This record gives sequence, structure tokens and C-alpha cells, in this order.
Amino acid sequence: MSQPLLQLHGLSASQRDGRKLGRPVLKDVSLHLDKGETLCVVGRSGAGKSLTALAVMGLMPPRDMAITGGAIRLQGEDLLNANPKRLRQLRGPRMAMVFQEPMTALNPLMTIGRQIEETLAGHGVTARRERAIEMLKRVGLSGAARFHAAFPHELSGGQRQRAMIAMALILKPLLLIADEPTTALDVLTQKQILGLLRELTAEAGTAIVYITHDMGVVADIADRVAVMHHGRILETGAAADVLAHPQCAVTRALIAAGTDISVKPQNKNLSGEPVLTVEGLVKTYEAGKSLRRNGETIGAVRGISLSLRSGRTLGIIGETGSGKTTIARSIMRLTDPDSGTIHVGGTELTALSGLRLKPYRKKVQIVFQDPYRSLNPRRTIGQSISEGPCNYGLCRKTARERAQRLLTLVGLTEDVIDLYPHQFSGGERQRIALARALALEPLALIADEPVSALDMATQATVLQLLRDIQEKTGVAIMLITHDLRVAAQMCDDIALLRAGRIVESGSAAQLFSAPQTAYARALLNALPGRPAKHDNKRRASG
Amino acid sequence: MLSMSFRQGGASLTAFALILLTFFAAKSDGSAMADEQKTIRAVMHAALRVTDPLATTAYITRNYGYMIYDTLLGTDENFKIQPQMASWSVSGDKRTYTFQLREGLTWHDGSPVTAEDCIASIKRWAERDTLGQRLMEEAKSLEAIDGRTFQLTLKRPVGFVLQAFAKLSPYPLFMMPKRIAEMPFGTPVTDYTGSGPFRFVADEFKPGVKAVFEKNENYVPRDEPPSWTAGGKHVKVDRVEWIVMPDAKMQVNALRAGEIDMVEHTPFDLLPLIEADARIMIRAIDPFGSQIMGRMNFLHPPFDDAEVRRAALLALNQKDFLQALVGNPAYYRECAAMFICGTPLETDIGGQTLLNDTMEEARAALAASDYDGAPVVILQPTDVGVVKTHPIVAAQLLSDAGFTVDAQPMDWQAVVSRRASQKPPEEGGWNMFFTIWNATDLLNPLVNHALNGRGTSGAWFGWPDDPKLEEYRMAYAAAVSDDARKAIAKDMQKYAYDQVIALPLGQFLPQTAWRRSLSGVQDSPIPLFWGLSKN
Amino acid sequence: MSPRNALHMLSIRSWYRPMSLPRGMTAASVSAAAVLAAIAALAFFAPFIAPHDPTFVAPTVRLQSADQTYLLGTDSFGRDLLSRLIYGGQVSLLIGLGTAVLATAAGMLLGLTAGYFRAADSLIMRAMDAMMAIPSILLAIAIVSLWGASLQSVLFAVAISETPRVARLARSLTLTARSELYVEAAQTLGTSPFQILWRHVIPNALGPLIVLGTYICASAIILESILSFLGTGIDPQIPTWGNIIAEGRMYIEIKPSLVLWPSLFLTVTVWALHILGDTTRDRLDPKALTRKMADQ
Amino acid sequence: MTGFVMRRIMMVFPVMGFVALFVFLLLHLGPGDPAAIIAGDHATPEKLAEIRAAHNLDQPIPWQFMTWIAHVLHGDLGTSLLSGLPVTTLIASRLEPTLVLAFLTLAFSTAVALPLGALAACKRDGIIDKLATGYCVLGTSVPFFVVAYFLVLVFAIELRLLPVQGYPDAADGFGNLLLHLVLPVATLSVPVIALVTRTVKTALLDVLSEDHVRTARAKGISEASVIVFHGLRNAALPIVTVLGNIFALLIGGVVVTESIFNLPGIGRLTVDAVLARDYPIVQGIILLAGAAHVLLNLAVDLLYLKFDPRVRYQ
Repeated sequence: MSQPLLQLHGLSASQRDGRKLGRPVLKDVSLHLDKGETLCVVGRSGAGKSLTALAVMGLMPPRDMAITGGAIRLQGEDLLNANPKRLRQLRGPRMAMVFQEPMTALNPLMTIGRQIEETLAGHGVTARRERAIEMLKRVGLSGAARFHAAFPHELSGGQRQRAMIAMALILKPLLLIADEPTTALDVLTQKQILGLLRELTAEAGTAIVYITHDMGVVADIADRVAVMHHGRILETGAAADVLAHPQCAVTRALIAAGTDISVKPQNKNLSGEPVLTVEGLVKTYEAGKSLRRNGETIGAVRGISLSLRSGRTLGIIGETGSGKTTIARSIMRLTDPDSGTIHVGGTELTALSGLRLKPYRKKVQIVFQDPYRSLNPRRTIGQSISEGPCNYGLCRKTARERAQRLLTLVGLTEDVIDLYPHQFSGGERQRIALARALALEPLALIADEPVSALDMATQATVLQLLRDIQEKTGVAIMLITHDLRVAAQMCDDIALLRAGRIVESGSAAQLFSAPQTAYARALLNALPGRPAKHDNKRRASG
Repeated sequence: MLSMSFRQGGASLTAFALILLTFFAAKSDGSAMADEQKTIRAVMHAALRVTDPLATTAYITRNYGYMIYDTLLGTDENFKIQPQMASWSVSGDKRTYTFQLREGLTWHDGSPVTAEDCIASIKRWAERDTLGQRLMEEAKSLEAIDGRTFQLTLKRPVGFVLQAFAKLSPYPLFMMPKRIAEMPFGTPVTDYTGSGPFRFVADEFKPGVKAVFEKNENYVPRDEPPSWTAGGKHVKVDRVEWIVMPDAKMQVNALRAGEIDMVEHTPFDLLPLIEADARIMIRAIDPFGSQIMGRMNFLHPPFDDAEVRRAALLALNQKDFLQALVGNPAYYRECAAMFICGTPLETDIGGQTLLNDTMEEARAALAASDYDGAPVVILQPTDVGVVKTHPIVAAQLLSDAGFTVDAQPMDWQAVVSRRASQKPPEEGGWNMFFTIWNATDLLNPLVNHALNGRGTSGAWFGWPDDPKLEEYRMAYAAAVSDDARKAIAKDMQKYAYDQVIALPLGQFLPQTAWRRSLSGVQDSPIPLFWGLSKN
Repeated sequence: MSPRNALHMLSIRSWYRPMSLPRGMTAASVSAAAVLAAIAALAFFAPFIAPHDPTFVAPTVRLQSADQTYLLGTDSFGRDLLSRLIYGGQVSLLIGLGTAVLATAAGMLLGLTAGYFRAADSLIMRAMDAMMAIPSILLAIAIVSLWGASLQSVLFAVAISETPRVARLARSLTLTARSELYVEAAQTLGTSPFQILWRHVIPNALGPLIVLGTYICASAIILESILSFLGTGIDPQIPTWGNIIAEGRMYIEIKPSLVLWPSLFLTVTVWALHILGDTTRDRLDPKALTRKMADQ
Repeated sequence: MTGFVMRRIMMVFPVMGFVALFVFLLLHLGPGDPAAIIAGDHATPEKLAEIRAAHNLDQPIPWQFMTWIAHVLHGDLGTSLLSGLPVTTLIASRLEPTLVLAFLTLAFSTAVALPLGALAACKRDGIIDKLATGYCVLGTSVPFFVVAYFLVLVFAIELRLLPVQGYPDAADGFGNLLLHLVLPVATLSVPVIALVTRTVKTALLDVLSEDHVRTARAKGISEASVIVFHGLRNAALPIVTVLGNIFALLIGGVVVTESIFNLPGIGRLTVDAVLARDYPIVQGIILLAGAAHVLLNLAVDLLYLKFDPRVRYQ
């Protein structure tokens, strides 16, 4: 076939507000994709990857975005000038899309079966029920009839994404656009979904445009790769070439962040005294109030013991819902544990509350995951940082001076003290949050997924900052993360969590080099872009 | 859910379609309903709520009484007393009155009207009515002679027996079955059995909405032509519906559209809308009309002081009150006669200042008095159209004269209860209120409530305690010649104005409007539904 | 990150921009603000603007047409319509604002308590449910008739029936704020519950509550006019737009201006309040808030 | 699910308890002697004493409340002071016109507002949207009772197409009855249509901006299916919720509309009772209106349960 399956030529788009055009969001994007090929579009958030995909599908929000130039051709057919009816005919049989959030991308009030059948009905296909069930089987949802009648919320994230894939592929499209389909999923599930995609598209010869920010995924599945940045294509090429010889800095940064695990060098400070000890911590949620998934209460903690030593970093690693955050919240007494003890500097905390708890609160501080929500938008960052010291009786002036000092410590300048949070980027806000936590000069710092909301490049600088601060202040850090790479870079000790229990713990070096449990091994294997060391690649995808 | 919203939408669409369909259907045979039954739909001046004619002086309840009950005697348009249910004879010594019920009188339930029933009814009435009370004080006995005859024996001859029995208003003497008449006061009358020309349709009675009357097929009218409450009460329609329509504008609209046949009291301001309408007839059927009356409280300052009262009298002028209420001079009359203009007792003596602007004199008089600026609490009803304008006008005029006025808004029912309070104004009492009297209730010193001077024990609200008034009343009752009565009334009025006992603030003629399809509308102080026919 | 999330972030940022640029300003919102300012000025300076005493009764010049003395004519008591309209704004605005302030204050107190102190929650909210269950007009006319037809009782009656709406919103905003990370952060910093409410919860709940306040102001003005219309409102002698309409309705065919003018004033004022509320709401948050308000 | 249903149903009781308490306190917390208020204009001392005894007004307040509740639970709301009829009988005799008026208004308003709101949401900033948005604000701003008079003037007096007022017996022809209700329904619909349209538009816009609608579009199904099956269907529940809340507005409108058009419904009964100080009637009506509203909300919530699988699941 001489012409490519999909060709984007000089595609440009801008934000719009009514009739006015705003900031350009896509600038001269040119891409092409051949039949059966897998193209990964990589880039940081806001690079224009998703918009490109939506433009192809003709689903760009018409009120907010306008295409200002260029052409999109599918099998030579001009999509930008196709009428809506023609576009509808193409969507489904020719091109299909899988979205990032399988929960919101499915209609919550409609059964999975009906949503799949709707695609068929829209294109005049009969024997819909049979075909839908058949497709559900093929995406690995065993007991397909049950899934056919299920509503989206009754499924787990992975199952939902399988259903999405079933929906997208049921008409055997020539082109599948997958927009970060696994970002919201755990590594293990991610691996399965990737395998499934590969398998199904290979059978039908479907070409894939795969949008991701994760170079590891690229290494796993891409034939070719296109790197986007600020609405532009920076470089394209065969996946192997780009990974091996990245041309530009952005690509290199992405590769650095995403491809391999670098384990932190041994921490010499072995003798750090324990500042925080948790024994037999149990916290379960009432059935009525929790989110339940497949009958299993998530987020519960079922008997955790750990201890944090000054000057060292303990990593709590686990998938979503394994109870990591519950541990943090219990220690911070944002939630009351059912049983177990928490000792901070020798004092048992679970029995204390209110004013009696206050003197100990300052000894442990926390940095939350989401820097956009953890700062009060209506208070200046100076007020936010000095709030803690003020609560403990420090006079305003001193607290403000301390805030200024801390701002320098976390790599910002003193003169930003009277600005409001919205004037900062995510990474900067996380630094401010860190400064706020440090303002109370805690013995221990809990960092709950401190970088997962940040893009790769920013992640690295924030993590570096954490390490520096530990070096300067000797604070003990409990780092909660789902990301093995982050853990590897940061932690001296690791506790691997699964369903509320610690399945493996020990030094980081040991865990990453010689994992003891099957679960740990599986997790390591599932990391995208890693050559399979401990297991067989094919099997894992099955 | 989808089906649900569709079903709902579908239902409403269907309903809408139905409306449209029936619209045309109804249009095409709009006249079909008319022949079934002859029904007069009338909007009366008030809603019927109380169905015991002795429980309230409300005119609507009185009028209701005339529909379903009959009276022993009637009064004709010349104020002559005529037999109605009964004929009478008086003994030579004028101490024994014998009443003979005519043939064929039955209650609505079919049982005959007996003398016993009448005696029970008279006794019940006499408990309430002041004239009745006086009568009973003079009575030695009231006994049944046989089933249709009874006798009233007096201790001494008095002149008002027949006047009392034929009384038009208030508290006419209605005949009730004994079982109802003997029920204690306070028990609501829910047995609507009477012997009148109409029967009450209890099932369709919705207080405040409508009251329905049916022709009493068994009623035997007298042979004489009808004249007020005397003569033959020939009912010429099947039903009468008294409809309550709270919105005055809608009353006129409904009359114009032919949905109702009559509006008893048409708002004066709206008369221009229907005056030119050939289908509608407008007339004051009550020849005397009504009088606006202001009343002061004699128990409490400042109106316990006659000087202050006189200053207030000077401040008021009838024209402002009448203008505010009526507007069109064709329907009102400035008249200072306490016993109503157009009657033998008419005189404007003592009241001339009401007809002129004497504000300057009022200010001077008030300044000369002992008035200390204490607020005058005026009860101001806000809901009933015919009484709500006066307090506003009065407040304006009194404050112009230098009074401190505290007009307290409330609904008419609240006025009715509040005016009964003898407490000082600051403890829930009052200084001044306004009402409307039907002229028939003011015609002479005997019936005129406002001129009763018996103080807290017997006078009308305001409670003037003035033995002189009682003397005038006694003298009037005892007077034998018309000239003597006139003279007494004149003196009494002069005295009453001097003491400012009552404030007649103008006379007006409520206008009744009806569709010309009604015929036989009688001029009468009581709205009469017999003799009315509809085509 | 998908564009939707990006937009979401964007909207969060702009939401929290403390009352900044006239971003949501439209022709409608500018004219609404102008109208309100004009009405408020008329009401405030009524004694200097109104050509006559609005309560001066002169039955001899009743129902006059517009002329040089009476610019809009007179009513059935001979009172000057224009003066009554101008003074009417005083009472209507007073009722509107008073209700909004009272209801917002009371509702906020209840809602914050319910939202922040779980123990009080169900008790307060069931009480609010109950209050909300009683249709506001019925409650208002009952209160006014029981307690007398004064400005205070109308104000109280209308405020009390609007309070649950505020309480519900305040509670849900508090609950949202409570689960905000910055509130949890404050907890870990040793900030006391009252300080948290004062520093973190209230400032962030204020915007939506003010929006609701403008709606309440609007509906209070309408409710007052309904009460007056039914004859269960403020003393008819006191000019309010509702009273003027109620008195003028009989003359709608004879002298329509008696109804049309007060209706116009009423409509324009309420319209302006609605527009202002809508604009502010849109500026606070294009989406999430709409949903929350719609639930009230 | 049954647990949820039970909990939701149980919630009705405390709410109703509070409603009853408010209604009770309304009389007792106001200024003045409750007996005097109940007695109204016939307030002789004997009558007051009688009323005190009959209503246990000499007892402690909580005890009074309990006995009152006991009466209410037995369906006894007292008797009207003026007519002497039981309050329940009076209310029952007035229910029909109110219910018919309210239902027809709701049905008519929904029939107009649903397509209007949907069109406005689908074609944002189009001419229909602009008109609808303008109407939404205007319809709730204009004093709708004034509109009634103009409707009557035009359609009943000038054009003579429709009757002016009244509520004929349905037995005399249902069509005739509907004809009489055209103008009242139109009047009352002025604000209701505005509110429902606004609700439909907001709810639909909300849903249409959700991800699953984009998914539906990506499937290549027709835009109409997207709007109906993914838009309106999902927006239906919030819309129904608001319809439940419109009850209060509807009651308020009904009171006014009934007074203007002379419909013998609950609204007029209320106004009459208030003006006549017939307190037991006022009390009874408020209590029943509250109960109706509570039950309506219960019904809406149970509807949620039936139609939203997410709620059912919890």
C-alpha cells in the first residue's frame, strides 16, 4: 500500500473563546502511520498528545479548541473536511479510541453489554448480543455473560479497561488510538492490558497510536515513536533508534525518568535511632462507607509494624488500595486506628487526642500527594508555612523569618513569600508544602506519593531536594509510593505492602536485587521497559 | 429512567393534546349545558362561613337565613308589617298576641312546622337579640295553644312586639325546628333544616368557596305579591350558588364573561368597565345603602376626653372617606344624618363640620385640649375592601390635625376580635376603628347600636357610658307621634354629635350588577332570590 | 494528562484567583450591576428624590393620570405613584438584603456546625430537611398572620424559610473543605478546629454562599410581593412593590400603570440579582458549583 | 440495597418529627397566648378556658406536644374554629383542585422545558439557547401573578376563547374542567418552565461534558442517540431531584393562582384560614404539606435507587 493508513500534515490548533482564538496548542504536527504499525506519542502532560488524538477522531471540544490548519487523512480521506455523518461512519469500523480513565469514560448507568452493543447498533450490525459476549471473552473477561450485564462500577479498573478495549475493537478498526490507557492502573494490570492490546491488534492487523508519558511503555510496545513538547513534534523515528540515540533534551529526560531502576547507594547512617515506631496497626473501614471492589475492602490496614530511624528513608510500596495512605493517615491521626500502637519519640499516641496530642503533632509532619489541593488557595504561602509555628506559639515575625529561610532551603526565593499558591507550578507548590512541613522541625517526615502528580523531570528535582534535606537535617523520611523507580532512588529500607499487610521488608538493595516473594518479583517484572530478568515475558502477558 | 422521562413527557403531551381537543369540543356545544338546570350564580359581598344566624351579625349569615328559613312576619317595602308564616291577632288590652301558622308549612325534612318549634325558635332568638331580650323582659308567657297556634302574653302593653317579630336586620326572627333551636349556643349548626323557600345543599358547601341552595319544591308561597320579606316567595330557578371570589377584578371579569349572573357589591372603581355593557344591568338594589362609621374608644385616653373627640370630629370630613372608598360621587352622598338620609329622621344637625373642611378649627381645638400626644391606635384591616380605606384616610386627617397616629395593620378578623378588647391600647386594646353599617340597622335610636350608652355592660364597642343616651332611647320608644319621635331623634343626634358618640362618615350605595338574563330583581335591603328568574 | 484534566486544573486555578479580572463580565452582568446600583441609590436617597410623601393620602386626587405634579399619576388613595415606587425600593431591598444576610448567617452557622462536627450533623440536617419540607409561602403566611404583619415578622418569616438552603450548601461546602488536603495539613500542623473553620473552611465557602445569598435576596423580594399580594404581608400603607401591585391589580384595566410600574421595578431588580448571581457563580467555578447549587 | 432503603425510609421519621415540632412551636413560640390565637375572634374568657382545657394548654409544653402528636397520629387534626368541621374533612375536600393544578402545571412545564432545555444545551449559544436563557431568568423574575390578569384580559375577555375563572365539577365534563384550567396552568407555568428549563439545561450540559459522552461519540453512533441515551438519560435523575424541590415553589404558586382564578383548592383554604385566624386549619395544612414534601423526596430518592445502579450497589 503506497499511502499510509493515517497521515497528519501540518496540523495546528488553538484554544478558542467564542470567536476569538487563543493560545496555539498544536503547532504544525505531522505524523504518519502505516497499517499494523504501533506509534507511540510521548511527551509530558500538556504537550498536545491527547489533543492530537482527539483531532484525529474529530472529537476536539468545538467550543474550546479550533483547528487552524493542516490536514488529517485516513486512508487518504480528508477527515477535517468530512461531514459529521461521514465521521460517524468512520468511527468504530475504521478508527476507535480507548481513553485514560475507564471509570469516567464508561456510562455509569448503562450495562457494559449495552455499551458494547451500542457500537454495533450504530453501524447496523446484527446478532449483537452474541458478538458482544464473544468480544468480552476475547478481552479476557471470563464469565462474559456476567460482565455483559454488569454496570461499570461493579468492575475493577483493569476489567473496565478491558471492557473499553472490547468496545473499541469490536468492529475491527484499522486504527486504534489509546490515550494513556494504563496510567490509572497498577503496574501488574498495566502489563496485562498492554499484552492484551498487543495480542488483539496483532490478530486484526490494527495500527495503534499509543499515547503515553512513560518511556518504559515505549520500549515495550512501540515500532516508532514521536516525541511531543509544547504542541510540537520534536523528533520521530524508530523506537529503538530514539531510545538509543535521543536527539533532544526532552527525550533524554523522559528516557532517564522512565526506563530503569537506579538503586540508591547504601546509606551509611545505620545506627539512626528509631523516631517513629508502629506496632500492630489495624484500621478497617465500615462496609457502608468504603469503596468496595470485588467484595474486598480496600484501603484497610491489617496489622502493620514498622519503625522509622532518623536520617534514613523508609519506603512503603504498594498498589492502589493496598493501605499505604491509611498508614500515613493513622500516624498523622487524621484517622483513628482500630488497634495498634504508634510511638513517637517514646510517647504512645493512639491514646491521646485533642490538646494532649498537640505537642506530638509537630514531631511528625506530612507532605501530601496533590500539591494543587494541599495549599489553601486563599492564603499566601508565607501564611501557610508559618501556620504551624504560629500554632506552637512562635511570634509572627519569627515565624515569617523562618518561612523565608525555609523557602530558600527548598530552592525558592524569599521574595515569593506573599504570593498565592496559584501563582506557582506543581513542583514549586510541592516545595512549599515541604517547607511547611519542615517549619515545625519534625523528627519524621511522611511523604505520601510526593511526586506522583508531577511530571518526570520535575519529579527528579523534588526527589533530589528531599534527599538534600535529609542530608542537612537528618530527618527521618517515610516515603509512600507506588512507583518502584522512585522507591529505588530514594529508600534505604522498603516495606512492600499488599492488601493491608507487609509482604516483604528489608533493605532496598536487597529487595531490588533479590526479591524474596513472588509478589515482589512480579512487580519488578511488570515494570515497563525492563528486560525480563526473573520471568518470561510472554507468560506475563497472558 | 429513560422510559420514565419519556412516559412523563408523553403524559404531559397527551394532556396538552386533550386540553386542545376538549377546547374545540367544548366550544362547539357551549350552549348544551344551559338547559339542564336553571342556576343563578351570584358573587355575594362576603363568604358564608357561619351557618347559625344567631351566632353572628354578619350580613351574609343573615342573608343565608332568609334563604333557608322563613319568618313569622314580613316587612314590606313600605315598612309595613305583613303576615308571612303566621297571621296574628291582638287582644283588646294589647297584652295578648295570638299567632296562627298558616296551612302547609313543612320543614325541609317533610315534617310539619308546629307552634312548639316556633316557641323554641323565639326563645333562642330572644337570648341573642337585644329587642328580643327586651320583649322577654316584658313577656309573662309564651305558650302553644294547639299545633299551629301560640300566644304571647305581656306584663304590660308595649308597642314593638310586631316590629321585633318582623325585624329585617340584624338577627331576624327565623323559625327553626325545635331540635335545632334547643341546641346550646356555641354548638355549630350543621343541621340545615329550615322551612324557607330554599334548602341548603350541605354536600356542596365549601366554606369560603361556595354555598349552594336548591329550590324547596314543597314550599307553599303566600298569594300576595312579593315585597321585601313579605308576600309570596316564589322560587323560579332550580339552584342558587353563592360563589366566593376573592379577587374583585375577577368578579367583574367573570360577570362580563357570563360565568356568573350577579355581583352583589361591585367595586365602584370597576363600574366603568361594565356600565356600557348592554348585557349587564347595574343598580343599587338596597335603596338606603350603607354608612361608613368611625368609632372611638371612650374608656381610654385620648378619646375619653370629649374635647379631644371634638377636635377629631373637626379633623374628619366625609368627602375624603367617600372618595377613597367610592370615588364616583354618583354612588355616594355626603350626609351627616345619624339616622340616615332619606328617612323621616334625617337631619344634619350637629354634623355640619363633617361636610366641610374644618382642619384649621381642628388644629386649634386640639391645641386647646389636654391632648398630650399619646398615640391614637387605629385598627386597620387590610383584607376586606369595603373597610380597608377608612383607617388610612382617618390616619392622614388626624395626623394633619396634630394627632399622633398609630395605625396598626391587621386582617378584618383581627379587627373584629381586637375591637372587643376593653384593655388599654398598649395592652392589646385600641382607640379607634371603622366599619360599615347597613342603613337599615341605623334607622332609629332603638336599632342604632352606636348610640347605645350603656357603657361596658351593654354598649357597642367603644363603650360610651352616657345615661343621657339611654334617656333619649327610652323617650323615643315611648313616643307616640311621628313628630315627637322626630324631635327626640333630632335632639339625640345633636347630643351625640356634641359628645362625638358616633362618627357617620358618609353614606354610599353599593351597586349590584347582574346579567340581563336575570329578571325580577327586587329592590330591597336584603338581597332576595325568590322572584328571580333566568333565561 | 488528558486535556480535560488540564482544563480542570486550569479551572481550579482560576477559581481560586481571589476576585480578579472582570473575566466573567458580560454586557448583561454590567447592566445588572448598574440597575442594582441605580435602584439602591433611588431607595437610599428616596427622601431627596421622591417628589411627594409616599404615604400622603389625598382621596380627592385619586387615580390621576400622569401630569406635572404626579409624574406617574396617583393611586386609589391619591398617593403619588412615583414616590411610592421609589420608597418601595427601600422596603423591598431591605427585605431582600435582610433576608439574605439573616439566612446566610444562620444557615452558615448551622451548616458549618453540621459539616464540621459530625455529632451535630444528623440532628441539624434532619431539622433543616424538616424546615425545607414546609413550603416557604405557607410558613411565611402562617408566621406573619400569627405574629402580626410587621416588617420584622415578614423578614423573619422569609429568612427562616430560606435558611435551610444555606445550611445545606454550607454543610456540603464544609464537607468538601474538610476533605481538602490543606485542611488535613492544617490539622497535622496542630491548628485547632475553630481556627481551621475560620482560616480554611469559611474563606473558601464564602464565595458560593454569597452567590446563594444573591439568589435568596431575589427570591425574598418575590416572596414579599406574593405575601403582599395575598394580603398577608406588610402594612399596605407602607409602600413595597408587592403592596403597590396588590393594591393596583384591581385597576389593571382602568389604570394599568398602577401594576405595570411596580412590576417593572420588581422584575428588573430580581432579574439583576439573578444575573449577578449567575455571573459570580460562573466566575467562581464553571461547573462543579452549578451542580451543587442546582441541588439546593 | 434493602439496608439502604430501610435507612432512607427510617430517615423520614425524624424529619417528620421535626416538621411536627416546628408546626407545633409556631403557635407556642409566637407572641401571645396560644389559646387566644386558637380562639380567634370569639375570645370570651369561658371560651379561652375551654380551649385551654381542650388543647391541654395548661400542661407542660412537652406533654402538650406529645398529646398533640398522639391526636395527629390518629388522624385528628382538630376542627375548624369557624365552620366547626374537622380539619381533615376540609382539607380532603380541597385537595383535588390543587393536585390537578399542580400536576397539570408540572406536566405542561416539563413538556415544554424538556425539549427547550435540551435544545439549549445541545446548541449552546445558539438562538434557542439565548432565548431560553433569557426566559429562564425573566420567568423567575417577573411576578407571575400579574401575568394572570393579562392572560385573562386577552384570552377570556377580549378573545373569549377561555373561561375566566372557576373549577367546574369534573363530573360535568372533563373537557370543560381542563378548559377552565388552561389559564391557571399557563400562569403557574411561567416560573416553573423557567426553573425546569434551567435545570434540564444545566444537568444536560453537565452530563454532556462527561467523558463517557465522548466515548459514545467515539463509537460513531448518531448524535441523537448520544443526546438521548447518554445525555438525557443520565441527566434525568438530577432533573427529577429538582422536580421534587419544585414542589415548594408549586405550592407557593398554587396559593396565589387559586386566589386569582377562584379555584377551591388548598391554597385558598390556607389564605382564608389565615385571614380568619382559623388556626387548626393552618396547622393542619402546613403539617400535611410538609409530610407530602418529605414523602415526595423519599419517592425521588427511591427512584434514584431504582434507576441509578451505583446507589443500588452501596
